[in-house]
Amino acid sequence: MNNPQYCQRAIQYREELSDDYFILWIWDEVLGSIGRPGQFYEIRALASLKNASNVQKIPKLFKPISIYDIQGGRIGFMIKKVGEGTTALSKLRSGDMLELIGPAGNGFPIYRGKRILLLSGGIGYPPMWYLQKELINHNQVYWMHGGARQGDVFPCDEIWTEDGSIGHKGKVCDGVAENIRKNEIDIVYSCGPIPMLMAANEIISQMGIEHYCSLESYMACGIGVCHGCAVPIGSKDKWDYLRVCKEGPVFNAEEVRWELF
Amino acid sequence: MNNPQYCQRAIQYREELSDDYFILWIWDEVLGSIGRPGQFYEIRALASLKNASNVQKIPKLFKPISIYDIQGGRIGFMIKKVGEGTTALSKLRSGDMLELIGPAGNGFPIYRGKRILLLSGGIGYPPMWYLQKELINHNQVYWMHGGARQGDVFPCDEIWTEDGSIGHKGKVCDGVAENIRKNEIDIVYSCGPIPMLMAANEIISQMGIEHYCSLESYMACGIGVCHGCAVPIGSKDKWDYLRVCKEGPVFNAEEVRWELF
Amino acid sequence: MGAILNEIWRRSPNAIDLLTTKLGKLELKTPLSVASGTFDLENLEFFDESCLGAFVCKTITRYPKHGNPPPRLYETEAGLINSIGLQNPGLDNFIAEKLPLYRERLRLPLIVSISGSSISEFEYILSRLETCPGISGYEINISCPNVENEGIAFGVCPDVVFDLLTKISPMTSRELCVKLSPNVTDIAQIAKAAESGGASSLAMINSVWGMAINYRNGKSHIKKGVAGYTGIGIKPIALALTYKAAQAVNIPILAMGGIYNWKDALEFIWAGASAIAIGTANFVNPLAAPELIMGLGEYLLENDLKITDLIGKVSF
Amino acid sequence: MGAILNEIWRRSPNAIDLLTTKLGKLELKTPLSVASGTFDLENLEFFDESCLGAFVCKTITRYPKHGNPPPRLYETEAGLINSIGLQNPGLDNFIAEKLPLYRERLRLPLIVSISGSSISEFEYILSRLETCPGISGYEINISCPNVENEGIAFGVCPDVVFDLLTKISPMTSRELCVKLSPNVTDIAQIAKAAESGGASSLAMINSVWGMAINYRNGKSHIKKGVAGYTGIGIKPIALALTYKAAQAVNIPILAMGGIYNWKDALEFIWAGASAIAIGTANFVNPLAAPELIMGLGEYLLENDLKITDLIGKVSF
Ligand SMILES: Cc1cc2nc3c(=O)[nH]c(=O)nc-3n(C[C@H](O)[C@H](O)[C@H](O)COP(=O)(O)OP(=O)(O)OC[C@H]3O[C@@H](n4cnc5c(N)ncnc54)[C@H](O)[C@@H]3O)c2cc1C
Ligand SMILES: Cc1cc2nc3c(=O)[nH]c(=O)nc-3n(C[C@H](O)[C@H](O)[C@H](O)COP(=O)(O)OP(=O)(O)OC[C@H]3O[C@@H](n4cnc5c(N)ncnc54)[C@H](O)[C@@H]3O)c2cc1C
Ligand SMILES: Cc1cc2nc3c(=O)[nH]c(=O)nc-3n(C[C@H](O)[C@H](O)[C@H](O)COP(=O)(O)O)c2cc1C
Ligand SMILES: Cc1cc2nc3c(=O)[nH]c(=O)nc-3n(C[C@H](O)[C@H](O)[C@H](O)COP(=O)(O)O)c2cc1C
Ligand code: FES
Ligand code: FES
Repeated sequence: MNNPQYCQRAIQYREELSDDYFILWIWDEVLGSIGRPGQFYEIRALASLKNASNVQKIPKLFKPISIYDIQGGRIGFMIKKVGEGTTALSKLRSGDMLELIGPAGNGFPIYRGKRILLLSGGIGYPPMWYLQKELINHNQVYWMHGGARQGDVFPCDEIWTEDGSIGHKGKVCDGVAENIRKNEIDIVYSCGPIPMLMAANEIISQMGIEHYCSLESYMACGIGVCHGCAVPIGSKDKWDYLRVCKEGPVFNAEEVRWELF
Repeated sequence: MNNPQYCQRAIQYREELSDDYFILWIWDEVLGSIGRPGQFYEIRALASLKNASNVQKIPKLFKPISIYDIQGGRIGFMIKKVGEGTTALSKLRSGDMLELIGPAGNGFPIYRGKRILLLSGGIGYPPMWYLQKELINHNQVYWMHGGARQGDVFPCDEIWTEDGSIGHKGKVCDGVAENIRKNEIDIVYSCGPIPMLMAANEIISQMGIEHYCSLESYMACGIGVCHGCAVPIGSKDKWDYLRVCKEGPVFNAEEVRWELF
Repeated sequence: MGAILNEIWRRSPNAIDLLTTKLGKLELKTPLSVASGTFDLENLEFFDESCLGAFVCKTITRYPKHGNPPPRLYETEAGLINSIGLQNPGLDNFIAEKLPLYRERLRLPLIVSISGSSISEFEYILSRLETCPGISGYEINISCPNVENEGIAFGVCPDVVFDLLTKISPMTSRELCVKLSPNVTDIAQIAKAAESGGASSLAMINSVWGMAINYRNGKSHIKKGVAGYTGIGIKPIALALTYKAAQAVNIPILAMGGIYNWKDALEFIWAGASAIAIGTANFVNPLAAPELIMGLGEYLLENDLKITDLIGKVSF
Repeated sequence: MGAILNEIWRRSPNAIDLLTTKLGKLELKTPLSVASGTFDLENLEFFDESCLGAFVCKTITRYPKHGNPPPRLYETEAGLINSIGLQNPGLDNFIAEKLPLYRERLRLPLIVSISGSSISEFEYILSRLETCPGISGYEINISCPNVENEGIAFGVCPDVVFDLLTKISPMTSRELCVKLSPNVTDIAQIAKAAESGGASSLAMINSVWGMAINYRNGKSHIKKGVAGYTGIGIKPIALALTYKAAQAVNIPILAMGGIYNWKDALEFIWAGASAIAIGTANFVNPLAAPELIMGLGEYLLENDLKITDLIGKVSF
């Protein structure tokens, strides 16, 4: 179970990736030791609240960001600048303060002795990094990642880009069936935009492979209070709206009622 | 008549006064040549609009600021930081852009060969500076200024502070009757908060002295369109709400329906 | 033709009717108008009128109106609170002084906004204006809180709205646009009443009830207390009501309420507006109108669309 | 006693009842509560509950409710749009699972928010809850758009409100607070109906109708389209309606709508609120509640006032 806490921490180090991507590192014994792969934090640039009185009177929502890595007392968030909230985060430098609520949600189930495929699309990459580290010593792990173009892809075993600028040309789902067959995959873990997860599920479920996916959703509270992030989960006859921030973000793909999105 | 125009200009120079007061100077042939004492501009830090998309999505109103001085192709605005809008202005440095709408309103009527008292309170000081320069060569001019404490008063002939930290102790109106008598004043020009102008009018009208005052009012458009800045002007029986930004800000104190405020 | 439209047309020669839209009987060169009471000839010092499709003037009443005591304005975190109280010079002065100025200066369709304290007052005002040339249409402002009809504000009672419209619609062949109040339980009912009575378009929304108090001393920032709230903070509300009204009637809608830029404008067009107007945004961005039209033009060009392709095409 | 209040009392020993206020039958240690659906036990991980005067839970209905399809949320320039659709586990599960948790964890008066699809459903829910200990009061949510009574939404029809209250008020001696909708023509009428029916306090306002559309492709940001608008953008509206209701009735008001900090809270108290609640602000500032109480406490100490000195004392 998760009991998200609120705290403010200084950014220790900022790592630049391609254009719109960057990593914020925080050095903190507690944060750097709790949190499992697939869990996330709701984070915000403190400035957006503290300057509220003069720069911006209206503080905005926190944004859900996965744990990208935890190592040696550090925790990292890999972030893509897409809108207002992530743009505010993109302006932070070492020493600037971050507000955090978390760790939130439940992580991926962790197996041993399996042949595992990690499947990530776009900003689904960050949680896979941490997950991969946890799995790699006890499983056979393959990692496929896809993005729109070169700037959207990062180190992994098999890269796909929609414009073909690097790796295979096409959507990452195009190569899933073959990969599963070739590597005799037992379990797939996926993370990315809903349409991609839907397409992946289509293929993977037909092949009868176990599949856990981390779902995206717009969030307000991030702690299970508002029911704003709910998605339909259950069997065809008996499903419920479960909270991505509380019961998720990882769900068994079989239980996600894709037809209701 | 005034035909306010909209423009954007870089700040050439910023002059620091006491704590909360500063002057923004703009070097511009046109702006530095038009505008009479008592007229004002609606101004705003351009950043507040241009950053609207990321820092602050909601642009705010312009703020009415008097012409403090015009000299040698320069125009100056003396500003006190009191709230959100003036705080944004207080952050501007040389080279930063200012948005201006003006010159707006009608200036003070200009006389010659008179004995004149200028009476300013708090942020009523700036327009008096320019007015004094226009009057000084052709009239006998006395200038009384009052403020809460030392930081709120500036060069003039007679200083009053409420806390007595400099000059006479008390409200500037306390000395008006004596000054008018002593200097055989023909005309008073005043500018300051409404309660001060009211008090001044009480005294000055009883003495039967001509009195022009520049009124403050909350403004939205600054160009006579919204009727938001209206104040009651006319005779006791036949008055109307006139616009401070268009028919004002200077009114004959006799015509201001003080009892309706 | 104006510089702004020329610029858009220069880029795409067959984009001549890219921005053209209809508001009832009027064909507008652009979908952009201005909200009554927030715009006047003074604003045309700032930009060329060609970005506008129509000009709506401040509401006129039968007799001159003092308006409300000051302070009348207060800016909140997300909008403006105003309590102007329909200050205006009255019908006679309008016809004698303002109207000639408009006729001389404007090359746009002029829509005269009017308000009355009874159905017969509306009839009288309309009959007088019918004798004046240079007017393209009327905005019937039944949404001002100061206007009462036997204790019931006009704009909130469907029966009264229907009655009023059936009386005045036969009096004119000019555009007859009814301006609706957001402060009602069921906007669809009022919209339908206006339509059945003979309105040829709707304008919406007028100000939302709002208030602001000085937290330090408990003094209302506005002398009259409860006043009208406008600007970006009411955009979601205006959008919801525009959508509801558009679902309820077949006459076109001139939408307003928190429109600051072309993106806001598009939201309203998707929701069902045939035209949009800028109100409070005129105060916070003097160039809001030309910037909106440029942005809208670029969006349409880039996506190879006409404004009329989008009206009411919101999806879920 | 909690750390926050202790801090305030430490500064001024005779300030023990500085923040004390009454909401009908309840004496609250502080005037601060939380808005239904925006706060739960999880939030109490962030701060000590002693800053709260009461705890209002998410609205409960007779049967479990799925709620509305996603997406359910969208943040606008000045607030939040939500379309939760009263998702809740239903009365039985609430009594069996949630209520014991609340009883165990909370040392605050618990106000249970309930909604029904008919008067008899309200009666049934109330009769069941009356058998449960540990409940201090009810918030009767008649302002949720999903709740219909023969085609007329409960909260918008004074007669229905009066009927409902006359039926349920004799059933309980606990606090009976009626939660009003802002989406009505005349809030005073509804408030009066609730009061005459036997409500002992009012809670207001619930969400305002709102909508947001993706300008690029015309897709509604919310699956259901029209939804509920909350947060700072509705503050002026909530304040106006609170003032109007306070003028119309004698029962106390628990006010909410865009309260983010102690200054906002004071505005509502001047306008006539006996207590206030934080809703959307819980999402944008996890410490909004303790910060509000600290700020309020400091203001009262500095000005040598009690909260009850300010209620409804707005001047013009
Ligand atoms: C559990 C979870 C983990 C996530 N982990 C990461 C991560 O590690 N790194 C990272 O960069 N991003 C991550 N995201 C996505 C991130 O939360 C969104 O990109 C962010 O909220 C966008 O906010 P914004 O204000 O910058 O953009 P907005 O202006 O809100 O929106 C910009 C675009 O992003 C979309 N969007 C907005 N909010 C969300 C959201 N919550 N989920 C998905 N799409 C959204 C909008 O539809 C729009 O197209 C995660 C999301 C979830 C739910
Ligand atoms: C014609 C005219 C000329 C002026 N000339 C100058 C000048 O040369 N230099 C200068 O520093 N100030 C001048 N002022 C006052 C200046 O406009 C206000 O101080 C400013 O608008 C405050 O805005 P704000 O956003 O900083 O503060 P806000 O947050 O809006 O308010 C802070 C305080 O100032 C008061 N206030 C707000 N707006 C006004 C206003 N328009 N008039 C009076 N009080 C207001 C509020 O009641 C509040 O107490 C002038 C005002 C007018 C009407
Ligand atoms: C200062 C001011 C004056 C207004 N005067 C009128 C008026 O005379 N007649 C009218 O129908 N609406 C009037 N309105 C309402 C606007 O026309 C418009 O409906 C409202 O402001 C919503 O649009 P906005 O959010 O873009 O401002 C006025 C609004 C403001 C802010
Ligand atoms: C996500 C969310 C869920 C809500 N759920 C409920 C609810 O179940 N019952 C209810 O009476 N009000 C509900 N509300 C309305 C709030 O209780 C409150 O009336 C409203 O949000 C206005 O206050 P605010 O502006 O401070 O948020 C909800 C509001 C939000 C934002
Ligand atoms: S974001 Fe509030 S319940 Fe998930
Ligand atoms: S501020 Fe608009 S008329 Fe003066």
